[in-house]
Amino acid sequence: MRIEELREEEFVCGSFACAGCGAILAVRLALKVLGPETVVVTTPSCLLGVTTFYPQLAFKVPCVNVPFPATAAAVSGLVAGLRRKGRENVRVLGIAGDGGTVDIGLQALSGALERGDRFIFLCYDNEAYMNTGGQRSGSTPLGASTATTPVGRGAKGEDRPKKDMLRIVAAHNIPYAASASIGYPADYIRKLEKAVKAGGPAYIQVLTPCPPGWGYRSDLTVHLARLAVQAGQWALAEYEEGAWRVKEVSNPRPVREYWALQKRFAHLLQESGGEG
Amino acid sequence: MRIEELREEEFVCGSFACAGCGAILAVRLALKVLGPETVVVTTPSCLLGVTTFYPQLAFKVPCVNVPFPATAAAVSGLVAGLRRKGRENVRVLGIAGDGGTVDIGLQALSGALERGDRFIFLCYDNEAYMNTGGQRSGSTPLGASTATTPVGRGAKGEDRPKKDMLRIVAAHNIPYAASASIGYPADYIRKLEKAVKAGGPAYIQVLTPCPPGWGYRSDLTVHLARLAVQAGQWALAEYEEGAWRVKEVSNPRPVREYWALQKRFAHLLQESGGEG
Amino acid sequence: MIPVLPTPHLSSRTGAWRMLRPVLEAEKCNGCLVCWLFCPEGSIRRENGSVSIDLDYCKGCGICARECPRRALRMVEEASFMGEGGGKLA
Amino acid sequence: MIPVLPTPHLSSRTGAWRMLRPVLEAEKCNGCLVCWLFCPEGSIRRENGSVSIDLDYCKGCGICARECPRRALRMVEEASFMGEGGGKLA
Amino acid sequence: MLQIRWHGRGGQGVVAAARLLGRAAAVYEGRYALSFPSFGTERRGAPVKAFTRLGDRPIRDRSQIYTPDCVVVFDVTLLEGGDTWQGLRHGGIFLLNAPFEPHSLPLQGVTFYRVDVTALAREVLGQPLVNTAMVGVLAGITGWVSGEAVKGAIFDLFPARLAEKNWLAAEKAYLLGQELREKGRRA
Amino acid sequence: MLQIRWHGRGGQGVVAAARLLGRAAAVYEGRYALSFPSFGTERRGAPVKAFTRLGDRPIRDRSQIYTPDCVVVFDVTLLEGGDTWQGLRHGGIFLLNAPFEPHSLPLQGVTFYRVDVTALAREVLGQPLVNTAMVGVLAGITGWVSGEAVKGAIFDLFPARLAEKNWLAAEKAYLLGQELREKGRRA
Amino acid sequence: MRDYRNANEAVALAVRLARVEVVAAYPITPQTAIVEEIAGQIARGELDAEYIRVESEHSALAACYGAAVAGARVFTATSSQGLAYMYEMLHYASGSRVPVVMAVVNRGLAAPWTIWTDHQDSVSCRDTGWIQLYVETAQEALDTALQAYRIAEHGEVLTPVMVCLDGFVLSHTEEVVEIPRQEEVDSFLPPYRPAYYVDPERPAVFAPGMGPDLYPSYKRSQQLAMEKAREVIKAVDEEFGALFGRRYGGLAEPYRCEGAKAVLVTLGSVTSTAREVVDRLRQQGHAVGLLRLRALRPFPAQEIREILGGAEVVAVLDRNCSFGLEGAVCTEVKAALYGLARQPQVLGFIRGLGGQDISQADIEEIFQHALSFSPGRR
Amino acid sequence: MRDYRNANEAVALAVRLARVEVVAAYPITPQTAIVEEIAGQIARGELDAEYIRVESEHSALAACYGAAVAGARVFTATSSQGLAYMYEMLHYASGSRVPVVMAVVNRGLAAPWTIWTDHQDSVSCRDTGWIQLYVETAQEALDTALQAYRIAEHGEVLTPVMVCLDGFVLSHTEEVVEIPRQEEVDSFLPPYRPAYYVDPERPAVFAPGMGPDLYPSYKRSQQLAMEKAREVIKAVDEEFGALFGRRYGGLAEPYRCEGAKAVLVTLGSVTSTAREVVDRLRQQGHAVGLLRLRALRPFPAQEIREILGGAEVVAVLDRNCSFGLEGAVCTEVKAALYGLARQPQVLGFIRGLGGQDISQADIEEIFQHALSFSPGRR
Ligand SMILES: Cc1ncc(C[n+]2csc(CCOP(=O)(O)OP(=O)(O)O)c2C)c(N)n1
Ligand SMILES: Cc1ncc(C[n+]2csc(CCOP(=O)(O)OP(=O)(O)O)c2C)c(N)n1
Ligand code: SF4
Ligand code: SF4
Ligand code: SF4
Ligand code: SF4
Ligand code: SF4
Ligand code: SF4
Ligand SMILES: [Mg+2]
Ligand SMILES: [Mg+2]
Repeated sequence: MRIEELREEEFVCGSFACAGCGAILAVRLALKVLGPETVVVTTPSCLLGVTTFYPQLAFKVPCVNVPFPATAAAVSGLVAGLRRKGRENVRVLGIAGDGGTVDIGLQALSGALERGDRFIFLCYDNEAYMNTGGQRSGSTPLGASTATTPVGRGAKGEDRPKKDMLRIVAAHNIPYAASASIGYPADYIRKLEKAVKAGGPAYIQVLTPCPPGWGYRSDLTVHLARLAVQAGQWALAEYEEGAWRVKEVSNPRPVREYWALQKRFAHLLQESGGEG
Repeated sequence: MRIEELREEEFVCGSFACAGCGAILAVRLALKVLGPETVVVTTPSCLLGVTTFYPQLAFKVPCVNVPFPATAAAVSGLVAGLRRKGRENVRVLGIAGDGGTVDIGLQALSGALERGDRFIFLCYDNEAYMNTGGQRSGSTPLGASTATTPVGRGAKGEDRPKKDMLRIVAAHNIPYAASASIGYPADYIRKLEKAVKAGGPAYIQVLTPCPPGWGYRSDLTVHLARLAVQAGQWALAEYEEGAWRVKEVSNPRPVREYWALQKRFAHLLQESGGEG
Repeated sequence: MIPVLPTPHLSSRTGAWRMLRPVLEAEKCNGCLVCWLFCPEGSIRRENGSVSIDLDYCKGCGICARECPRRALRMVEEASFMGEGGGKLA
Repeated sequence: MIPVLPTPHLSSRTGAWRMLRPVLEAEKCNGCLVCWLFCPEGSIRRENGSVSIDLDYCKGCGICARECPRRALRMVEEASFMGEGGGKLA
Repeated sequence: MLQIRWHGRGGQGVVAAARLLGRAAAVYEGRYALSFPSFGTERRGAPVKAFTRLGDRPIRDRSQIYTPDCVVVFDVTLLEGGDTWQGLRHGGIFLLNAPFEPHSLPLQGVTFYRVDVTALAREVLGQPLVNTAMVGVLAGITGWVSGEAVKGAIFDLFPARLAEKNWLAAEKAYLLGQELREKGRRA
Repeated sequence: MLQIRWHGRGGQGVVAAARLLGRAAAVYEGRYALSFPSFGTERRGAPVKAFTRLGDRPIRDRSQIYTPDCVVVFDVTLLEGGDTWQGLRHGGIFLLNAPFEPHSLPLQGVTFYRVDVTALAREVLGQPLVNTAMVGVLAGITGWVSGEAVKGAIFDLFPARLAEKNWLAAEKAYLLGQELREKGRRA
Repeated sequence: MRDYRNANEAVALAVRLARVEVVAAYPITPQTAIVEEIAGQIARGELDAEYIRVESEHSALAACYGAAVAGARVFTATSSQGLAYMYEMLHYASGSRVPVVMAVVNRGLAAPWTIWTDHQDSVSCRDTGWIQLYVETAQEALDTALQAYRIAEHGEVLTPVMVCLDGFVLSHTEEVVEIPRQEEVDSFLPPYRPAYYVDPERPAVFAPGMGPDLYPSYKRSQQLAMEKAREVIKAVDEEFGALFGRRYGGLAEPYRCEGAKAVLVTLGSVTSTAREVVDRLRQQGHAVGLLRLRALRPFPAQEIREILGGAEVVAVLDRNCSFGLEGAVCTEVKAALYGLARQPQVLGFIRGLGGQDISQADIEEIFQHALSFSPGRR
Repeated sequence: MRDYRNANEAVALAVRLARVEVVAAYPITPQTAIVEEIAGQIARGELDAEYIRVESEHSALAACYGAAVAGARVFTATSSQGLAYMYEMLHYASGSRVPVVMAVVNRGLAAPWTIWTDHQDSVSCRDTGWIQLYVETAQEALDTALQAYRIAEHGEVLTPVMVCLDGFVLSHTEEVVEIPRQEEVDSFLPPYRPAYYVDPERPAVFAPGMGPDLYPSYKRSQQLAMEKAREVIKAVDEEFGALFGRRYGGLAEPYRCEGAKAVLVTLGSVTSTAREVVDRLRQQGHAVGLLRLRALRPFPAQEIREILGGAEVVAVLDRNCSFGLEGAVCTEVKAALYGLARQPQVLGFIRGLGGQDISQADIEEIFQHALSFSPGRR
């Protein structure tokens, strides 16, 4: 699907997301690919907060909100219910943030993947719990400073590497799993299309920078989403029919360039004197 | 460690396990390797039921029972508490059945693995919820008949492949993860020793046949644990420093030989007329 | 009362949050749609060969301006659009 | 009353569950300890060069007998150890 | 109301026996019954109990059975537990499956029956599965339910092929029981 | 008791301002205060409110503030929301940060002050971060807390280097406020 | 059809007769047999439903929720720890007004671990917004499960229902059960026709966020739905009675309370045993009676006042404890009787925790104790 | 030291002063700041503790449990959905008798979603066996968190404690707080010396399974521990008062109840506002008073009888609803007053759900309504 082929219609508009929110962009694009015959299942996170808090309801498709640990289980139920009601044509799109996917929502997701139903699970990864103000999640990258992994005497931000959720998901042997970035929209859209066509569960984890959470000016969102890939901090990977494919980065950048634009990494640069 | 070098002392004895229980044998051997300075953390499962129900308490080491979804989280707490109290020498051994590991305990385990603490998590895999009478779990192999995946008109037992928990765990990039079988005790013991020496979380998933659950005579337990490997139904794998190693099977057997000994697979043989 | 509410239902135009306003220099625009693609709010309308900006929900994030390959968009202080003595926002 | 109870605490000898009893033919045994290794109950005692069976907690599963490479163990009906008119189990 | 306690081992089918008797009375004789296990998880080989209450009116007492009118023991080795005779009421029946007479059971004021049901089951079923036959013997000895009722219940609870075999065993046992009737040893 | 309502946008530091004022009074003048945000999640850019109560005795009313004595608006664009003046009590103060005079605010019976704090903040801090300066202006205009108290609170809440800069801005604003005192427009 | 079944089987039969469309449940003793039996029904082709093999109870209820908002009739069952683990979803389901029916096979909660019955699990969930019905027999378990769908799905109720049955004492005890015919059940229970379901033609947010302006009115409407449920429970029981000849007293069922000086209040299976004792004591000339609460929520305060108002002593048998206060039912009975001109003495008895047996003798002792407080005796 | 803090910060300070050794918690609005502040304290080297960054609340409490049985002093904090998600662990911790202290920042429960305060979350957990203390100010939050360790760790109590504080109204509201000095706190609160902890020298099973013979006695001992807690809470509050000059009334604190015809019963922060109203009404000559329940568990039934026994009308303000009955506190107050010779009229008012503001006017209206029931007025 080329850009021009994307639907003109917006399926999410008027949300309370911060200016420059990468997450809402990711959801906007996903719904453009999936179209109006879609039901969103989502959970406490920025997304729920900014799209489905009355009096500002921003979706144009049905949206089912469920508790934080429950997204994928509700997805399973919805898929079964729709099937039972003869409405399999309605696509079920589970959406959760990284916290709702790799931490508290992991078990339900694992169960749903295992059951093999047809649905798409979209994890928008802003690498922390943003709705609660930016605490670390399992998906926070090593070294990032967050509200619960602050920098201080002997504390250097997050001290554990980012959980490799894509590999964990792929280990469930589902038909399709991929990582994407809103900095690479064509790639992202192509992956969404593949997810739609997968015969079973499909998982996409999309990098969605967050201006207040990462500490940068709102216009840099797409730039950072691209830079993350170029600086080797985010791989554009695909797992299909048991095989991996990772997009080669044509124009690699030094990681410091990526760090330098974000407050959450500021201490990493200070440490080594801001050089190099 | 050779057989003769194993401790004479028994650390679990007099349990209410069924005659020929593979799980209790796996635990017995594990404790022989780990020794008396060990605390077991366990959860509802056959193990809890048969070792820590008053008036029959069968452990000789401390045992902390915790709710079903909580094993690994309690392990984390115990590790932190012991460290804080200057008693890091006490080894923490989390034990759960397959259900308590790959289903309801998965999330807590993922969290604990991610945190990188030093502990050993032993999943004894009898491929179903045995304590409740043999319902399918995520670890039930494809085709097995269980109480919740019965055989009937159009129903052919478990219709989803076994969850590949070892790969899921390995995707957490922990120092050591392995699968073992009580049919290969030397291999199992060696892996336990490696787990003890790992600098962080170590995971072992050991196949433990279950006479009533699988439907076979109690003396076949070790035989089946061996045959599973020989028939390609259970791999003896190891994940260490990012690399996989799988034990070659020197004397492969046809899978039907394995199935033929177990009621849970009886319908698979009937289907094709009992031949081959 | 069942907590099921028809959507969309928008009580406030989030354009009011905007502190910088994207302004198009139409002559520079070649209608490549990059801004349209990247606008988180879907506030850019495709027009044949060019684009226009719907300010109702544009929050002024500046992504469109930053990503426009032809620098056809500029971000301008919102206050400057209020006449002396204040005035309508959009 | 805090629900923390000293362990081990065994109220019943599970040997009473046994319906088959492992009987060693000592002359066949070479002390390889395979039975000892595989006994789920830890009911086999190592003895220099051979083994003995502690019937208190042996449930008669038969694994030892099946796994003994020298067929030095036989499983015998437990009832046959009750004298006519019954008698002690072990 | 009659109260029966069944003793066996996990895997021997005591719970099924308790149910079988209840069903026979309830469904095939229009009477009332309750049957229940000893409320625990039963591991194979471990001693287990089950209970049946029989009555002509709906049975409302749902508490445990402490003073049964009858105790049925599936296996002579269970006597070692020392609790099989507990609470058996004066004038009650103690029915034991055993290949030989056990000595010195501390029974008093009850009627004792020993039958080698295992041998019977082995003969008919090819396996020492005694539970249906035990119900048969009990029915035969006591007449608390008819053979026909037992047959009906067996055919309800087992798939056809198994049911036939089991009824064969149970019927044989029933007839044996009828012969034994009144031949119990007073203890 | 005095009640102040602060209007700003997510990211502008209204909550911090409300707190700063409270702290100045409570810690540095031995008086009492409560400060609280508008109880929601604030997204960057979205209009947000915060509140301060000041008093000479412990403050017990924990309900919302409906009729403030003073409204402080961080940014002229917020006037568009149309709710900044809601409930402002007769005789109260309306303090607006704006580079120009807005026309036709429906204010009645209150005193109106406009200050271009953004320009001041830009000058001193190099950024349009107005919150500490807004507290300064308000203190200067009203005398509700002393400049010293504001200074103390700023040094408590900011790391040293930032505190100094912020106090510079706030002090300047404070002095400006003192000048303006009594020069508010009656509306 | 006259059959011989335990309550677990009876519930599974009700699920089949109710033509449930989606089942999601997780095994736990002593509930497991329900789930197994349903799986068996599906495998044997007796029930045309989706069975979702979830990995936990939280997910079980979440899956039911998802299926319900898609418009399907749903069922789940659990017990004890499982109920506790789905607790977040309990509030969610009631707040969302989805008509889930759940069998709760009552069992005590850990720690210490028990697998035996008491009511701590469900009684502790009395504030979750679920209707709770406690049954006395396997027959009532079956019949109440059927009634539960009528109640839960009623347009002005739309509130989930727990059918609570004692572990082992009911779940594992076979007794005579009359199985209704499918046609009869069909005429009693029409298919579920939800007013709201997921439909891209009419996009809606299910369970949106709400501010302090709106939220309270939704909670109020939950409370009003419970009020409505009082009527509906009674009417449905009546209608069921008219069709099938079996009635259970609606919200609360008195037994020989006429002129009773001492009345025992019970929940669940112990009621049966207590009836036996009441009959004997009555025969012996003691003026005793029994009030079984069938519904704990909505709480039958009105019925309690009417039935117990005339008693001298009320003994409440609680199979639960609200630690730091007393048995929960005792508190609520007192509150219900509060303000009556003539107030019976209310005595609380906590019995039968973790499977402790409650014998006729135990109940008789309670009655004796209660009677000793009766002024006539003093 | 005189400081200006909100209750979240006050709790975090208490955690530091209590020298907590292991913290495991998960973020949730409006609790998050507590956890963040603790993480900050550790990062800044102000607190020497292990912070376990768990992946959920169920795990948070499980990790605390693990650390506690290892012998460490532990802390966690949560709110609303988080409390609901750890619910299984709540029963487990109290049943296991581990002295966890948890701050519960009160917030309503979904569905519908709210982030604002009410007491549904903690009140619904009244049957979990936890001690529950509700605080009125940030100062009390700090002081009560300190007291909580003394209470929870008391050898005859050994029961976990929830310190409940209203979301936003307390958690996000700064006010004057006096911070005690470390030495003073150290003398008030000695290190935790558990009688039972994991020790290979003395192997034990923590939380074993138990049959019907033993289980009830352990539950009984939980109830006895709660009885003991009544005393201990009062004594600790007294001792704290003697040392620090601040007392909170132990289990229940009356305010101007002398001769009051109408008394309002409250929990939490609304008490402050109500004091204001009581003073004004008293000034206007109305005989009104206030009873704040500091402890919901153990429930101060005795105190309620003593303090409210003389009133004509009791108005109970519930920030929760037990759907199908009424506000939970209202029920329990009635039950506590049951059987008194002269019974005040008890009126229930459910207010302030999901963050609904409770103004002075609202409270005054309640009083007016209550007074209209007072016989003197009729
Ligand atoms: C059981 C439970 N615990 C905690 C929360 C609080 N909570 C709501 S959103 C959120 C963070 C969400 O993080 P993520 O999933 O990464 O989404 P993001 O906010 O970053 O978009 C948390 C912790 C909750 N709602 N429920
Ligand atoms: C929250 C919760 N749900 C369900 C149960 C019931 N339960 C206890 S043990 C068990 C099965 C355990 O299976 P597994 O972990 O494989 O161990 P096994 O019994 O096979 O040894 C279940 C479902 C429980 N205790 N807690
Ligand atoms: S905090 Fe980040 S993720 Fe959340 S709405 Fe704002 S920009 Fe988006
Ligand atoms: S059921 Fe299986 S796993 Fe459980 S005790 Fe028996 S043999 Fe062991
Ligand atoms: S400024 Fe941001 S919101 Fe506005 S049109 Fe540009 S990209 Fe869209
Ligand atoms: S990105 Fe620039 S050139 Fe392309 S359409 Fe937008 S404004 Fe025009
Ligand atoms: S396995 Fe056989 S040979 Fe080896 S020690 Fe045992 S009895 Fe002896
Ligand atoms: S029969 Fe089984 S339990 Fe007994 S000694 Fe042999 S292996 Fe051990
Ligand atoms: Mg996130
Ligand atoms: Mg298992």
